[in-house]
Amino acid sequence: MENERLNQLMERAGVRQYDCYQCGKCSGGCPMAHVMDLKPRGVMRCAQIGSLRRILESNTIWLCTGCHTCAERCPHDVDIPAVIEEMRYEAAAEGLTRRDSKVLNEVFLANIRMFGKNHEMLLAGLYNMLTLKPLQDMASLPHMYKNKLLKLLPKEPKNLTEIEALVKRAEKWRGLK
Amino acid sequence: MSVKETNDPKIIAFCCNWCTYTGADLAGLNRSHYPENVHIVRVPCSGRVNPQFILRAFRNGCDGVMVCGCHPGDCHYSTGNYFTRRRFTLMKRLLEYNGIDPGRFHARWISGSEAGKFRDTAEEVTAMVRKLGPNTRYREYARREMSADE
Amino acid sequence: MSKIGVFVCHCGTNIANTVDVERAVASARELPGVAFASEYKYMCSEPGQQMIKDAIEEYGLDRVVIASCSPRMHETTFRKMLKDTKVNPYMLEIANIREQCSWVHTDKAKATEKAIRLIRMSVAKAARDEPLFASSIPIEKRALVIGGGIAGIQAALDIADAGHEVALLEREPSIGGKMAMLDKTFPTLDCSACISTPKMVDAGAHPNIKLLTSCEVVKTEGYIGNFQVTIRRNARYVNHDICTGCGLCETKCPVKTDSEFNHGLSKRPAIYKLFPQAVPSKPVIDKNSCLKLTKGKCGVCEKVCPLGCIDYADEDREFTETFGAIVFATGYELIDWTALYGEYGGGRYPDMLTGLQFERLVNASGPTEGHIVRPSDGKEPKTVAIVKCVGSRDPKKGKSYCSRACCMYAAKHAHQILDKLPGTRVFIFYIDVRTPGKGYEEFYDQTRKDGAIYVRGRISKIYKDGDKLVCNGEDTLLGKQVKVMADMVVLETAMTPSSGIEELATMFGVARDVNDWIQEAHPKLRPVETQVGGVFLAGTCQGPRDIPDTVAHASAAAAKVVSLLNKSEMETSPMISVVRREHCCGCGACEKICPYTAITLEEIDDRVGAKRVKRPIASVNSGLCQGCGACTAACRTGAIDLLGFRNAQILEEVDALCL
Amino acid sequence: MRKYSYFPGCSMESTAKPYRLATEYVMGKLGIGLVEIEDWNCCGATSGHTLSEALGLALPARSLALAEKRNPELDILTGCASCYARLRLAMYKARTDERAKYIIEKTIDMPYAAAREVYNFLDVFSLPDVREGIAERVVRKLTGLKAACYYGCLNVRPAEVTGAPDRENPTSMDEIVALTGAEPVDWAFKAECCGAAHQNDAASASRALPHRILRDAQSNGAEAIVTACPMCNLNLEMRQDGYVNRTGMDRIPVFSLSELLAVAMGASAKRIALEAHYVPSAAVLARALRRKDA
Repeated sequence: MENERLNQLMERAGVRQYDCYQCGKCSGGCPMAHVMDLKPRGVMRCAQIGSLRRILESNTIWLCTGCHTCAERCPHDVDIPAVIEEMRYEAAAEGLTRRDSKVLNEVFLANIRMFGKNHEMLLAGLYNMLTLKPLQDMASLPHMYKNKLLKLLPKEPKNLTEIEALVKRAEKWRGLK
Repeated sequence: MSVKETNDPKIIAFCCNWCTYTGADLAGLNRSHYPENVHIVRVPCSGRVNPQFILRAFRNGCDGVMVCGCHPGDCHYSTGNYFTRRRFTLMKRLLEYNGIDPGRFHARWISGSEAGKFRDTAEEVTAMVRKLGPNTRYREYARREMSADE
Repeated sequence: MSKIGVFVCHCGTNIANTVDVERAVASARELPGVAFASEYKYMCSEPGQQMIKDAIEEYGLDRVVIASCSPRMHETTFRKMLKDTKVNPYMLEIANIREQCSWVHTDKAKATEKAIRLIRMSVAKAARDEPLFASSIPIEKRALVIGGGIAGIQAALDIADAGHEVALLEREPSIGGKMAMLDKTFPTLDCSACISTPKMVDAGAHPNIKLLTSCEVVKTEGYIGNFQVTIRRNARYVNHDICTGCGLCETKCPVKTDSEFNHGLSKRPAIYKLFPQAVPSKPVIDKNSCLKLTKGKCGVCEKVCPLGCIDYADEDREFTETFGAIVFATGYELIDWTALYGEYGGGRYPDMLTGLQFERLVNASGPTEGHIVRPSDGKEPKTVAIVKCVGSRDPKKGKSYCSRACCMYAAKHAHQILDKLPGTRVFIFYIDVRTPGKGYEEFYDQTRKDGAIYVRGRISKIYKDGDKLVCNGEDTLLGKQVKVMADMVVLETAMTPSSGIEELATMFGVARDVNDWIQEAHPKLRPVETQVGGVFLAGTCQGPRDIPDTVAHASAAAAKVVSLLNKSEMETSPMISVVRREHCCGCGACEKICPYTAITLEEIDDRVGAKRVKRPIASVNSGLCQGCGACTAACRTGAIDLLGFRNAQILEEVDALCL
Repeated sequence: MRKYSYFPGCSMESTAKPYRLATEYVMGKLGIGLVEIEDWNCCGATSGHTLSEALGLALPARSLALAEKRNPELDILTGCASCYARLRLAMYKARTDERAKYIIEKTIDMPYAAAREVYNFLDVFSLPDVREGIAERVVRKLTGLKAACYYGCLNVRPAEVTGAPDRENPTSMDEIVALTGAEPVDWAFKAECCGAAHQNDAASASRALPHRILRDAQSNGAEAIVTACPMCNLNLEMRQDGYVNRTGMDRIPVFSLSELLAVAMGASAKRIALEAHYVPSAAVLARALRRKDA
């Protein structure tokens, strides 16, 4: 059951887990591996031994920056970022989204729906409020204000209803939770 | 003279001398049993098998044809069986076009050590060909030609 | 009408128990063309053979069908028997009614029917048999060994010791190959030069061995027993007939260029010996760096040479010689990792060495006299990282295969560092440790115990930080990232086939595998032969291997060469392809399909009506054709046919079955 | 005259003011026309594809489809590595993956043929004639300015999407920078990830990323870092307080390739709002402008 689901996810990612021979080159070069509880190699290992749960519950899938260093260097051309992406959608569907990532994503989505664009400081501000980290990066505010780097609202696209419809339609497909 | 009306098919197997023929000999040495329907013609290499041989067999009322050789990459003559492979993918289509069920024709790779595989293949092909019934497609034609010969 | 004799064997009870032999004989008598049919308990026995001979005499038989065991058992026996009779040995067919009938069937009636059909098929084929005559080709009793590394030297010495002449060809100015560069050899740690230089000297002095250094093969024709090989001797600009190898010229030459023998770790003059123990021990001029040859000025070597050996007018010379056998001993090269591994700096950092560079560094006769120091600043390293599988086991960037020797020489390198610089920290990054060989695991074990730190994980990135080389990787056994600040990094890089192997292989019609190594005739049973008769393999041209395996492989190749050269002529199978010229349209399909380059298109004079024309037709070289028959299936007009297995013969068999 | 459908990206409209001004200046000088895609929207980086595959593909594809509809003859250009990665992935997927193309077109409710290419500034500046144009228009040499060219991960990876020839040690920006008289330094973190994507939601974990990059640049003698992405630029600049505290190194100016080119082509610091940078860069640039060829 669990195995079938795992295999389905791997197939969607277009990766055969047994291509990996566990050399660790991915994890040695991963810029975020120092904080991951499961290294990229560990993700592949868990996929090999059928431990889907460990992958879904890992912080790895939320901390990956998508820089593709692992895939670039993999001797067997294993597309680990694709695996991580699939696992992320699956984890989200199960309600396993890491808290901070969830908040950021929600703020982001609200941003997009409101403006069609992403307003960096609005994003950061809202995020800080919701995660009770009011001071994160706020030291830069005076500088930004002084240099007029913060327009309070971004230029709106003309067709916000279209963006809203797009987001709605995207929800039809798997993964948007 | 005529092709016999029976459901005891005649199957001809072109086997390369180095792999499959040896494998069939080994099947004998092991006293593995397979149907009497399979008759082996020894050829130096599966690449020697001219499509003409197969067409002739079917025209004459042969019920099944096998071409067997070394595994790809193991050919005694290094590359012969690659040609076999390509040639006989086309062969299947040609047969179909001529109204011969492609299930009557089988190309298989059997090495000198695979006596068991030879036995299994012989059984499998015989069963399949038996199911398809006698090959009567060219019977009239063959009969006419043969009586003309006489 | 042919007069066929059919002889059915009981094989004791082996056949007779399942096949009604008498019925089979009776039915054979009815077949067209059969003049006589009989049976016997053991056809292969002395009286059995006599019975056949008598029948041939008595009934004037001109061809024979024997229904017995597999032709793989006794075809040669019966052919030999026929040699003493009026029947040509190839006018023989064997119906396999034991392995393919009596042994695999149980129903006697059905088995007998099948035996009758099999005999009918053989009789039909035999009716179309024609006399064939094995021809023999004379064998030139000389061997050419291509490549003067340890494989070539060993093969040449073995062949020469057996009493045959050998030409040992090497494109560098000296024989010795890679082994001459090595410092110590695993697992015994004996000095490589101490065991290889005596062999080089033996090869140089052997009365049966002719050294062809600075030489390359440019063309070859012919086949087993008679290869005509055209060889180019590249200009040396030094007359080796009078040069005594005093070395004065080398000391006076003003040019300094990278030493290829030391892999760029030191400089050499333009007139140089490859290395001090070179064989022949005489210098050559490198035309690409010599001032006289490039710019027309200098000429110092000519002035200082006491014997007047220098000849700036020397030119490349070609000559053709005949050889009965060829040995490929072309060896390997290390993969150019700098082009492939940007994450390791792509060759930007001087303190990153390949395994062979490290060998020169640690070698007492090397550029530092064996002191392990950093090329950048001459300091002794305190921390060394050894990285295995660089270019090996990496299908994406390098080669998919394992280079076989690296695990062991990595351990050796670690041992040498720990031995010469006690207290140094040595990290070996590995994926697997492979030590299949006598004393190998023990050596690895000792290296570990001596303090080499094995870290399981492939290094992801190497970059420079200050004067350290930072190696980022994962300790996969811990599941933690590791960062080693190394002073020196040794990359144990993949072996790849020598440059030029493609041209050489194509010249001789020898196949290469997917990785360009030369393909052996059979991976298990014919490891030193190629599928081209008379061309043999020694050492790493066939695939990565270490010195013991290389030497064993070379001696095996030599044994094959000797057994070939011991014959004065060779019988060739007459069952080869023939062309019916008038049917050949010259399309060349057979030429393309032939795996032995045995077919060439040759132009003939022909007539079309009254007009004289020239047109190409296929022509088969009987020395090269191995009788596979691939050409016959490719031929559109049916002009090419295989003797012994003619189209008509096989069709007769088919018809006989379907009767 | 070269002309592109231009996707500025959200940063260009706010924090990346000097980048925007410099880009306008340089493109003007080079005669490269930028036709801003009408009604473009956020490319979705990086939450878009974190949320769902469909959203991750559809957000960039909408802008691309609009661009192709309005100006079917123009390729698309963007100056942000994140936008480039998302736009180019949408293009690549629409071309190579029928399922993805189906999802895209259903979600944006428009046809998207992916007929035009998506380029970044490095691609355009590296074109032979544009490079010649840059060389001709350099009026002030930035002699001896030791610059570490930072490409970022998304301008070069993944290889099959970007087609970048060298993903470990790219050189295209170095070659452009050298045209201004500046000296690109040899360093090892040209294409390492700066972690901009997680500076909000995994702040403490991802701080090490920009710090490593800054450190390697400085220890290889760089006086400034040149970027090809507003996100990278902001991230490398904003994290320098922590960096200085942690390593004891000095601050290092970070500015975009457009700014470097603009200065060399004669733009004043004011014209391109260089003062808007967190780490003052005017001094380093001025020093280079004063330096005579040694």
